[in-house]
Amino acid sequence: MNCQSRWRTILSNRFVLVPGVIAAVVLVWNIYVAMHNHGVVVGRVVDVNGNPVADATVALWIFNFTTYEEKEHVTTDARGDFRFSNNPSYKLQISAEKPGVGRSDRVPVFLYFRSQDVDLSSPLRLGGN
Amino acid sequence: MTAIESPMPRSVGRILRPRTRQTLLLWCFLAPSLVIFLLYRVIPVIWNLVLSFQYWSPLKAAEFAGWDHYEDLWFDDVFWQALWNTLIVIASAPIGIALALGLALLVNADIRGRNVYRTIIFLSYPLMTVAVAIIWRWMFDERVGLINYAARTFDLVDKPIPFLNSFTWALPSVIVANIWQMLGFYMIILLAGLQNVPRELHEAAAIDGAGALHRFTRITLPLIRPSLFLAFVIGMLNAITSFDLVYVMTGGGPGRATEILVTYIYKLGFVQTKFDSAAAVTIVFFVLLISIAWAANRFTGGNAGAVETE
Amino acid sequence: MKRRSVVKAALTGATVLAAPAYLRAQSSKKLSILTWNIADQQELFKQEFADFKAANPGVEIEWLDKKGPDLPAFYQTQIVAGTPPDIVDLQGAIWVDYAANGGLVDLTPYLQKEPDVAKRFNADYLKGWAYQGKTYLLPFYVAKTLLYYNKTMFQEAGLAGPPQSFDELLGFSEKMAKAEKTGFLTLNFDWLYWPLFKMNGIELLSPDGKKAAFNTPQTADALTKLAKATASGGVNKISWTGRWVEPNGAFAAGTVGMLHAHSSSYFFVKGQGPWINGQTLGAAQLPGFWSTPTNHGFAISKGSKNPDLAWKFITHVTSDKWASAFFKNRSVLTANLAADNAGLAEMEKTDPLAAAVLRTQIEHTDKLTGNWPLPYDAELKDAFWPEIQNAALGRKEPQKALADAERTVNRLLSRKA
Amino acid sequence: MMGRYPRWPIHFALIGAGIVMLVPFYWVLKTSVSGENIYAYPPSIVPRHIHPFFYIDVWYSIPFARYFLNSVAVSIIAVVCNVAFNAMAGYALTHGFRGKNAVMLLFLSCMMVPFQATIIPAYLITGKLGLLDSWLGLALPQCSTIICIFVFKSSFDAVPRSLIDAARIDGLPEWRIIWHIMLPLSRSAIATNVILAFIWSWNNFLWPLIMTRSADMQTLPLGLARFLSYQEDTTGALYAFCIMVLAPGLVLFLMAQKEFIQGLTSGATKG
Repeated sequence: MNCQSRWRTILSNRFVLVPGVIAAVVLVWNIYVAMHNHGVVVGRVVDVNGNPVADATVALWIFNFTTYEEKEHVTTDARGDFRFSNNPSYKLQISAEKPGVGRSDRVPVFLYFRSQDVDLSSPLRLGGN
Repeated sequence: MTAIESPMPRSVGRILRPRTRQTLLLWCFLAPSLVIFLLYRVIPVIWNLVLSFQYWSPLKAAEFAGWDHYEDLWFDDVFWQALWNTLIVIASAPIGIALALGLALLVNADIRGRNVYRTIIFLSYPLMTVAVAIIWRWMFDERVGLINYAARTFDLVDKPIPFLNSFTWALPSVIVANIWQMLGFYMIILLAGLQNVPRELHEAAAIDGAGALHRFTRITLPLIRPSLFLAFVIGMLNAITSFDLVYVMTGGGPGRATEILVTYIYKLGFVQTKFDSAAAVTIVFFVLLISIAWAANRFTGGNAGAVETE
Repeated sequence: MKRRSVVKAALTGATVLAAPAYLRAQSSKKLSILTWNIADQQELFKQEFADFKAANPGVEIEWLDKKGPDLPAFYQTQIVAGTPPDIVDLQGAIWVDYAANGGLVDLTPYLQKEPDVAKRFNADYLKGWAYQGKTYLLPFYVAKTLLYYNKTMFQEAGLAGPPQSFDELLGFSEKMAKAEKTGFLTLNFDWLYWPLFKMNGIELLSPDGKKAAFNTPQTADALTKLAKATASGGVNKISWTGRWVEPNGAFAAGTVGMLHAHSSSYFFVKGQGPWINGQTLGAAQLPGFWSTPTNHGFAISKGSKNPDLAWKFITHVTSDKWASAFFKNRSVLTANLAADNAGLAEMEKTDPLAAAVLRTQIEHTDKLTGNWPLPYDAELKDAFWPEIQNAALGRKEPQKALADAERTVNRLLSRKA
Repeated sequence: MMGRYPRWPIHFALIGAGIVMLVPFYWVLKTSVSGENIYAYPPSIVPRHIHPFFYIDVWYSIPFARYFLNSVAVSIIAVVCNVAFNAMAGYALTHGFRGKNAVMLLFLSCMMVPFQATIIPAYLITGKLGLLDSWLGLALPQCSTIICIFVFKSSFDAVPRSLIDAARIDGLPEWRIIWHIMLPLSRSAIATNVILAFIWSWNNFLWPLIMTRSADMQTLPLGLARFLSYQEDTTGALYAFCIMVLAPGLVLFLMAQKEFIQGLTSGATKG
C-alpha cells in the first residue's frame, strides 16, 4: 500500500507538519473564543470587613487606544453582585462606589480576547475614604 | 575544477541549435533579472547622476548647475566626517569576518551539537534591523543599560560609560551592534568555504609535522579566499544596510559622530529637501564602493565573479 | 515562443489585479489628509470625518499617518509623483521650505473672506505661520517650552522658587549638583534651547536675515558659563547629546533639578516618574519669560485638486467644537481660544498639576523666540547647533566655536541670498 | 582537523559566543512577558510576574492580522519570483557568451547602489507601471538579488558537464534540462534563496513606508514604526511586537535550516 506510506511521508514532512499544527491550534482557539465572547462581566462588591454591599454603583471603564473612558453604570443587587452584559473591550477598569460606605479604586481587568466572559475572582473592596 | 569557459564542443552545436538561437535563449533567461535591476538600480543611478548636475527641487523647474554640488561637497566638512565614518564602518567588516572565521573554525571541528551552535549564532540575522537597533540602544544606555550594569557589578568601571552619547564611543557601539547582527551570516559563508577544504590535505600536512597555525595559513586561508571575498563584499554593503541601525540608534548623533554617508544622503534629500546635493553624495558614494570592491577583488586575486570557481 | 506569451499574459493579468486601491475608488470629491504621528486619535478623527461628510455629502476622506522622521520622505515623494495629500499636518519650521518653494496654498485670501476664523485663534501663535506676510497654516495643536522643577530637590538645596535670571538659573543648578544629581537639563532639537541665549539679549541673525549676528562677547560669555556648569555637573551633559527618551528619562528618574522642555514632555515624564505629583513637581516660565514654540499646523498642498473643500475641512477640524474635543482627548493646547479656556477650566478640577503645566503654554505668548520663518531652517540648524554642542561639552573653545559657526552660517546665507 | 585537541575549550568558547548572541533575545522576551519598565534599575535577571497581555494589546491596537497577511503575500511573491529569476540568471551565467563579463560587472555594480537614494525614481517607475499601493508593487524591487544569483551559479557549476551534454544529445529542450537535471541537484541553493529572500522582503521597512498609501496595504515592519511613534516609552508592548514580527522568520528558518546550511555549504563555493 505505497499510497498510504506516501501520505505518511508527506504528512511527517516538516513543511506540512508545522503549519498544520499551527492551523489546528488557531482553529481550536477561535472556536473557544466564539463560545466565550458575549461580553459578560460578573463580580461582587464588599465593604472594608468583607460583607457584601447592596445597590452600590459600579462603573465599567473600557480602553480606547491610549486612555480608559467610562462606558456603563450598574448597581449591585441584594447579595452585592453586579453583572455587565456587553463589554466590547479586552482591557477594562472597574470601580465601585456607595455614598456613605466608601469607594474602591479602579481595579484593572485584563482579558485574553475582546469581550471575554469573566467572573472577577477577588471582590471589589470599598475603602474607607 | 575544469574551466567552464570552454564553449560547447563544435560537433554537438551544429546538430542541436545554431549558436545564435542558444545565446538568444540565454539572454531570455537573463531578461527578468536584468529588467528588475534596470528598473530599480540602473535607472535610479542615472537619475541621480543627471540630478547631481542640476539645481532641482520637487516644485521648481530644474536648471543646469555644473559642478556646483560637487564643489559644495568639497567644502562641506559634514560630508568629510560622514565619509570618514563610512570608511571606518567598511574597515570594521574584516573584524567581524575574523571573528566569524574563528567561530566557523570552531563549529567546523567535529564536536557534538555543532548544529545547535550554528543555529544559535545565525539566529540574530533574520531579526529586523529596526528591532536590533532598539535592543542595542537600550543595552548601551548610560543609566540602565545591561552593559553598564554588568560593568558596574564586576566593577570594571567606576562611572557608567555614556556609550551612545559620547563622541568617542558612539561609532564603536554602532559597529558592535552591526557585527552582532552580521556575525551569523559571515560565519555561514565562511563555513561554506571551509567545507570545501579537502580533509586529506590537512592530514598530509599534519604528518609532515606542520603546526596547526602553519597548516591554517598555508592550506585553509588560500583555499577559502573566494568566501572571504564574498564576506568582505557583503560586509562592505553594511555601509548601506546599516542605515536603519544608525538612524534608530543614534540618529547620526552625538553631533556628527555616527553620521554615515547613507544617513547623510537621507537627511540631505528628505529633511533639508536638497535632492540635488543628495544625488551628488550618492554618486560619490557609489564610485567609492565600486573602487573599494575593485581594489578588494584585485587584492584577493579572484576575478570579477565573487564566487568564481577558478 | 509559447512560453514568453504565457509570461506576458500573466504579467498583464497581475497588473490589472494589483491596480492601486485608491485609483479604483476615484470619486469626484476626494480629500486626503496626512497627519504627523498622531495615530492614537483614530476614534476622534472617525467622528470628525463622519461629521464633515454629513455636512458635505459625496466627499471621500482618506487618512494617512506617518511617524515624524518618515513624514517628509513620504510627503516629498508624493509631491514629485504629483499626487500630494490635500491637507498635511506639519511640525516646527519644516513648512517654511515648502511655502518658499510654492508648495503650499496661501491661506490669507481665505482668512480675509472668513474673518471669524482668524479671530478663533491666539494671534501670536497664528503669526508664527506667516512667511513674507502670507499665512500658510492654521493651528492644530501647540506647545512651547517651560521650566519644570523638582520641588523636593529644591527644598534639599534650600531654594525657594524658580530662578528669575540666567545667572540665578546656573547658580541654582550648581547648588543642586551633588554625586549623580544634576541641576539643569534642556531639550536641544528644533531650537528648544534658544531661550537660554535669548534671555542674554543674543540675536541669531541680523534683522534683514542676511548675516549672522551671534558672534558677540555676550554669547561667548554665556557659552563659557554653560560649558563651566556642564563640566562641574550643574548642567546635565544629556542636554547637549540627548534627543527625546534620554532627557525625559533622566528627569523622570528624579535626579535632575530642572528640565527645560515643552508640555508634551510632562505626559512622558509622568508616565515614567512615580514620584511626580502636585507637591513634588513645579511648572514655571523660564527667566525673562522667553520660550520656543514647537507647533503643529494644517497646510493645504499646492497640488491639491480641491483646495476650497480642503479649506472647509481644516476650518471644520479646528472649529471650537472639535478643538475642545481634541483638547479633552489628548490634553494638549489647540491655540483655539474658546477650546483652550474651557478645557483648562475643566482640567483644573480633574488634574490641577497638568492644568498648571498647560496654562504656561498660553501665557507670555508675545515672547516667542527660536522660530525664524527661514526656508533653509534645517540647514541653518545643522550649521549652528554642532558648534554650540562642541563648546558646551568643552570640546572646543567658545570663541573658536562661535567663529566657526559664524563662518558656516554666513557661507550658507550668501549661497541662499 | 583538530582531532587530537581536547573538546572542552571549543565548547567553552562556543557557549560564550552563544550567550553573547542570545542575551539580547532573552531580554526582549523577558520584557515582553513581564513588562516591568525596561528603564527600571537595577534590571532583574528573571522576569517577575509573567503575563501575555502585551501580546493581546499588540494584536488589537494595530490591525495585526491585516499587516501579517500583507507581509506574507508580499514575501511569497518576492520569494517565488526571486527563486525563478535567480535560477534562470544563474543558469545563463554558467555558459560562456559574448556579453557575459559585462553582465557580471553590471550585477556587481548594482549591488553597490544605496537604496535610500533610489526612493523617488523607484516610486515614479512603479507609478508608471501602475503598481502603486499593491502587493506586486511592494514585492517588485526584491524580485531578484545578486548574491543569490551567484549562489545558484556556483551550484549549477557543480553539476558535472557530462550530464548536461548527455541530456543535450538526447535532444532535451533547454528548460527541460533545467527542470529535470539542474534544479533537483541544487535543492539546497533553492533553500538558501528562499530563506534569504524571505528575510529580506519580510524585514523591508523603507520601501513599504514610501510605497503604501492606504492603511490596509501596510506591512508588519510599519506597525513597529507606529509603536515607536506615539508610545516612545519602552513598555512590553513594543517588545511583544518585536517578537511577533520576528517569530515567522525564525519558524521558517528553523524548519528549513538543514537545507539552508547545506545550501550555503555544499553549493556556494567550490574550492
